[in-house]
Amino acid sequence: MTDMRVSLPGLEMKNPVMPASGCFGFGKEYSEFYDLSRLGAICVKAVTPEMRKGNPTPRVAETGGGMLNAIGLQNPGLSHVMEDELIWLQQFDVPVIVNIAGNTPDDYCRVASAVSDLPNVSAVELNISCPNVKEGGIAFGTDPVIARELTEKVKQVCSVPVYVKLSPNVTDIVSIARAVEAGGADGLSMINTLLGMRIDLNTGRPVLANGSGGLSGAAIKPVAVRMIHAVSQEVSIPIIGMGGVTCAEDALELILAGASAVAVGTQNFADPFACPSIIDGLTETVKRYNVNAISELTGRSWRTSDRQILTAR
Amino acid sequence: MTDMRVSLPGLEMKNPVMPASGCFGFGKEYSEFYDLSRLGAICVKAVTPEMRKGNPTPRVAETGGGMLNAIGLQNPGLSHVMEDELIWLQQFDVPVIVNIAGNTPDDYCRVASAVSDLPNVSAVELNISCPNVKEGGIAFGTDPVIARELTEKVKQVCSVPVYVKLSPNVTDIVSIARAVEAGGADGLSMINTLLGMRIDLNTGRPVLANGSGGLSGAAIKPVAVRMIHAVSQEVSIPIIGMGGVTCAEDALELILAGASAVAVGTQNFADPFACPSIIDGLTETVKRYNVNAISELTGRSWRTSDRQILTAR
Amino acid sequence: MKRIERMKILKNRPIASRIYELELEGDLVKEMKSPGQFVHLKAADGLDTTLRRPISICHIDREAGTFTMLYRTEGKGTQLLSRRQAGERLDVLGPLGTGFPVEGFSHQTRCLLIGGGIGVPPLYELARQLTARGHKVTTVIGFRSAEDVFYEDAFRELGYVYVATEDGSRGTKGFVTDVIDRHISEWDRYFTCGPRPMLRAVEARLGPDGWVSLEERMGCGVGACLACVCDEKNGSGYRKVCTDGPVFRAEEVVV
Amino acid sequence: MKRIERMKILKNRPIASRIYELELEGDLVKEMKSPGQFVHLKAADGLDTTLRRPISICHIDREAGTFTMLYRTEGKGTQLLSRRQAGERLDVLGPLGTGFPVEGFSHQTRCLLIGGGIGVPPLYELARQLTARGHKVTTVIGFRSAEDVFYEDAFRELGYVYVATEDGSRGTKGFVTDVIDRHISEWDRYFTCGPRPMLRAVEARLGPDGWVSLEERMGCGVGACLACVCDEKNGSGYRKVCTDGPVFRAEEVVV
Ligand SMILES: Cc1cc2nc3c(=O)[nH]c(=O)nc-3n(C[C@H](O)[C@H](O)[C@H](O)COP(=O)(O)OP(=O)(O)OC[C@H]3O[C@@H](n4cnc5c(N)ncnc54)[C@H](O)[C@@H]3O)c2cc1C
Ligand SMILES: Cc1cc2nc3c(=O)[nH]c(=O)nc-3n(C[C@H](O)[C@H](O)[C@H](O)COP(=O)(O)OP(=O)(O)OC[C@H]3O[C@@H](n4cnc5c(N)ncnc54)[C@H](O)[C@@H]3O)c2cc1C
Ligand SMILES: Cc1cc2nc3c(=O)[nH]c(=O)nc-3n(C[C@H](O)[C@H](O)[C@H](O)COP(=O)(O)O)c2cc1C
Ligand SMILES: Cc1cc2nc3c(=O)[nH]c(=O)nc-3n(C[C@H](O)[C@H](O)[C@H](O)COP(=O)(O)O)c2cc1C
Ligand code: FES
Ligand code: FES
Repeated sequence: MTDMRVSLPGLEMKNPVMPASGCFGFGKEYSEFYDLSRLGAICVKAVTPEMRKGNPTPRVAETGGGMLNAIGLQNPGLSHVMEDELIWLQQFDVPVIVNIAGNTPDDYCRVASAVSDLPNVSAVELNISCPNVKEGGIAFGTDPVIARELTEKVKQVCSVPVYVKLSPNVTDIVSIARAVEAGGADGLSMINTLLGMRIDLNTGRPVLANGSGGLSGAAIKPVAVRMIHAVSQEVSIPIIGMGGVTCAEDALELILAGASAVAVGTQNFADPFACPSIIDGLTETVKRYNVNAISELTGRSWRTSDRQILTAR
Repeated sequence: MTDMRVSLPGLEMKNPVMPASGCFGFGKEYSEFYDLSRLGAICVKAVTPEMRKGNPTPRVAETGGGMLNAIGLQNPGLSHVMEDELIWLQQFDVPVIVNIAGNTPDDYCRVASAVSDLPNVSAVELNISCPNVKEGGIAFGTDPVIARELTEKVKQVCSVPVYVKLSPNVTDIVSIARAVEAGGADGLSMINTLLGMRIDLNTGRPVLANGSGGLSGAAIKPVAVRMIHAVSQEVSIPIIGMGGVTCAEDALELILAGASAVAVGTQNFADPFACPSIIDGLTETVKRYNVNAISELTGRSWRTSDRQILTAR
Repeated sequence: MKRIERMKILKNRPIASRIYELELEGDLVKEMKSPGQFVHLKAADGLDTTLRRPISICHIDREAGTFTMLYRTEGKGTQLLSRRQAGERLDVLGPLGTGFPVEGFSHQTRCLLIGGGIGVPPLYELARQLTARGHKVTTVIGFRSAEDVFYEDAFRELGYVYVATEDGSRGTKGFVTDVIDRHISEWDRYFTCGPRPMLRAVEARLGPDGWVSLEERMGCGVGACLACVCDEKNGSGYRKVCTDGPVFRAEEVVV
Repeated sequence: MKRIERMKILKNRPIASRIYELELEGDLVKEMKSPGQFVHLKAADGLDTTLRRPISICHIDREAGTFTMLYRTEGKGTQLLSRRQAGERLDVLGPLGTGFPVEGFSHQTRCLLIGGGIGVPPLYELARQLTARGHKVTTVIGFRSAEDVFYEDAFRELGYVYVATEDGSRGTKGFVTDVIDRHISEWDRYFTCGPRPMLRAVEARLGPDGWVSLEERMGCGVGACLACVCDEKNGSGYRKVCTDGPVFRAEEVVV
């Protein structure tokens, strides 16, 4: 039996699988399908200091092998999340990561400092890459200097480890990754959605009310693999990998690319049991490899120098 | 009957559909399936001054809703292309676009100046975005200043219109588009492939011998639509749109986004008759719209201000 | 715990222009109670559909352990669905959402059911449950043309039925609201499902004392993704169509 | 003009461990002549496969207007293929590529056919055409284990057959090269198809006087995309497996 535990800053995980932010609400809905304690961790929907209404509908559209979303950071705001959602999650034996969004560094700091005081919040994830907010949000994720400063500021006020979630919509993701590492980030999450659009052939207008949205799902997995592969070789902080994971094999691919843990987003919609079945599948698949712990597979795609067969067992 | 002709700098096209560079060789293979004169134009494989061997195999890998390629610009070199391939294409009544790649501005200029003297070469397309060459190639496509300078240099020596093919792997594609327009580009082609990777779970190594490759096919269409939508509003030169077109509806989507013509890449592999059947399908589909010429549909997604029904007929 | 089931397809056949009747068998039927609830279907395995498709429950046969849906082929998902064959299994998540109320009405309440096009199906189970409880059901259903009409006879067995078609090829020429204007004066509660413009017209005429069933593009179908919101009438908030709805009190949400 | 055809599936059944025999009917069969050519298949409609899959032609029955392929389920495409049913249509592009030569040999040439695993199928049509022309065929086929063996009897009808299995559960224990070392001394030409290590071992033993059939990942299958190249032995260039090959003279390419 391969050891499935992984240990990341702030996160002692039973297994390397968690739901991705925004695809799992605050856990309540999926708790009606299975025991959330089975998960490696839970990453909740983006929280902003104040309640946000988000974008008009339609907010989602299907695409070839993926989907677009433009939810627009709808959330009930910091105090409601703290008093209701995060307290509720305490009943489960699972580390919680709070995803944070905002328009200003101060927004991020306010939420980070507040939630990091809660006993079951194990880490925060700075969403500096949400493509669906107009003001500010996107610049944090595309400019290394701004990304670094934001990380530094949050680190000063946050008592739990800080993960920074990177945008794939950049020329050079490695430079952003290096910058936030220099800014003190304890880990990286990657990738957020690609910017995309669909046009309705009847109206001639974008399908999403917001115009463009974030592309997720199987379609983007090769982009995620390539970016995780590139970044993991250039930083020494761990990566939570995500982007198009639909099955255990996909999760493994991200791990071999360089991820220490894996988040599952869109696939929860197709299969509400996606996370537990990926956990089960991974536990099974990993037996093919000659390792004692799944953590040994992180980054194996670039750690091994030749085309040796990895599946020795 | 809607007028299917489109008129772009250097290109008087019977219809707005052409094969995308690299997915159609120099036309010979597909001429065994149908009369190439049916096409709106032909865009040939990237030509470099000297013969190039390209990358080791495997060079392609399938992905969810798409594929990766790392051909690496294999081509027989300028003189062979001129003496053999381009001459052979003269038998068809179809404008030819020569796609050009290189490591230095001089490479591009040499090929552009030479091929533009041939009678049936109607335009050149500068591939400043091929993700599969290490030296130089990629920087041309990611730095607006360099992209502009390259365009200017080629314009000086090239006697046919110059299209610049943009990379989607950038933070701000609009700024690159504006720069090459300022540099004198007559048109834009977009998008080239997204950078991606797949890892073989048995070997633990990338599937492609080259490591990463270019992602194409249905998976990337939303990215193409969004970029064409954004760029077409900011430049006044026409756009040849490409990225994930598999059917007439997809072609129409790129046109509504802002493309004046559409190139079909990966789909040729799935269906060697892809181009003619998209042409036929488009001729049919476009009847639903209240327009005399298909060219009126270019950019309709942002030209119409409200959610009016476009399909009035 | 909620679950999904690969239910057995008993029947999947066209009954009107582009309209299919799909009957499924399985354990999930035991949990189906409220008319107006929906199921979230995986139309096909593989990459062709990333998202599930929401389809209303039209008729629950708890004794037989089956239920029926009616769907119209629109895009990719419903087209793939129409190719599925009896004997195959279909991946079903549900029942989901909050349906129409059938309890708490006074004796022999006069219920007015108004459906348009593919909004008609959930009203059928509603009509059955209301009549079973002794209420009076009058149904007004609107379609584009005669070939689009379905379940007229089925509704007739449960009460009075008016049909409207836009082109007049069957029943009253015009919209359901034309039928209401001309023929309906007495009713206690109304229940409506159909395209937004119809819902708006109905609400404008009949006021807030009714229930409307809304459609919205969905991601998860279970309340987690916030794709499917609609505006609250009084208040600044949103309601989720997939869990708070699809049925709302007319006064509650902006149609 | 070349074309594609939606050919009719007559048979698609397992014949050995993970090996399926697929028989198709259609007009394209008329164009199939050369053994070693392949077809490029769309394993399924829709988004599940972006690319076609190359599969060798194993047996051409021109009179019946049918041909047969044998394939092993490996990944997604071949798995989807294995689920296709008799009566369905399959999208076939082909015949493609340059096959094994069967003309120009002197009378009663002793032909040695060496196949490994899923490289065996094209040798069957080759054996048929060679024997039909009066040549002598000896076949050496290697598999992993007894349950993987297929077409042994079919080949036996056409000449002498040696079977090797890696685990010795059938025939000689070891590789095809072990059979060659032990049993084969007299032959004029050889023809081989199988995994690269086998081809290399065969060429090392038997020299350049033969033909090898190569596998390479393909995009277009028709020579346009340059995905499928292999190295030329003498010279700096590449050859395309899909059009120049898949069969090459052993001396021509780097195996
Ligand atoms: C609560 C609810 C109940 C419904 N009940 C029925 C029913 O009983 N019978 C029926 O025929 N239809 C019903 N619909 C509409 C049905 O869901 C859509 O027609 C269907 O999803 C279209 O899918 P498609 O793949 O054919 O179309 P596509 O346009 O290819 O679908 C693309 C995406 O858009 C979504 N979408 C497209 N149209 C709609 C729509 N009108 N509503 C919601 N999502 C949409 C799809 O779910 C999918 O995610 C219902 C919708 C909702 C929300
Ligand atoms: C000329 C030629 C003839 C062949 N003849 C046969 C035959 O008669 N019977 C048989 O079982 N197999 C044959 N193969 C191998 C067969 O093409 C692959 O097993 C098959 O493509 C695997 O597809 P998949 O979807 O199951 O695997 P996946 O790994 O899911 O395929 C992913 C991609 O890789 C490609 N690929 C994977 N393995 C191979 C391979 N070995 N060769 C080429 N491409 C590959 C696929 O075509 C696809 O594009 C032949 C290959 C070639 C090139
Ligand atoms: C509906 C939806 C909502 C999302 N909301 C958030 C969010 O609030 N914060 C965030 O950091 N990422 C958000 N994401 C991005 C996902 O967390 C994830 O990075 C992305 O979807 C790629 O993973 P996937 O392909 O597995 O979905 C959202 C994605 C989707 C589909
Ligand atoms: C096998 C292959 C080879 C390609 N070679 C070239 C090339 O030589 N020059 C170029 O500009 N683009 C090249 N491209 C990119 C395509 O022209 C096109 O921009 C891209 O594939 C997106 O379109 P698609 O999704 O329709 O394939 C190549 C693409 C593929 C798949
Ligand atoms: S569809 Fe996800 S919240 Fe309603
Ligand atoms: S597969 Fe395209 S050239 Fe051979």
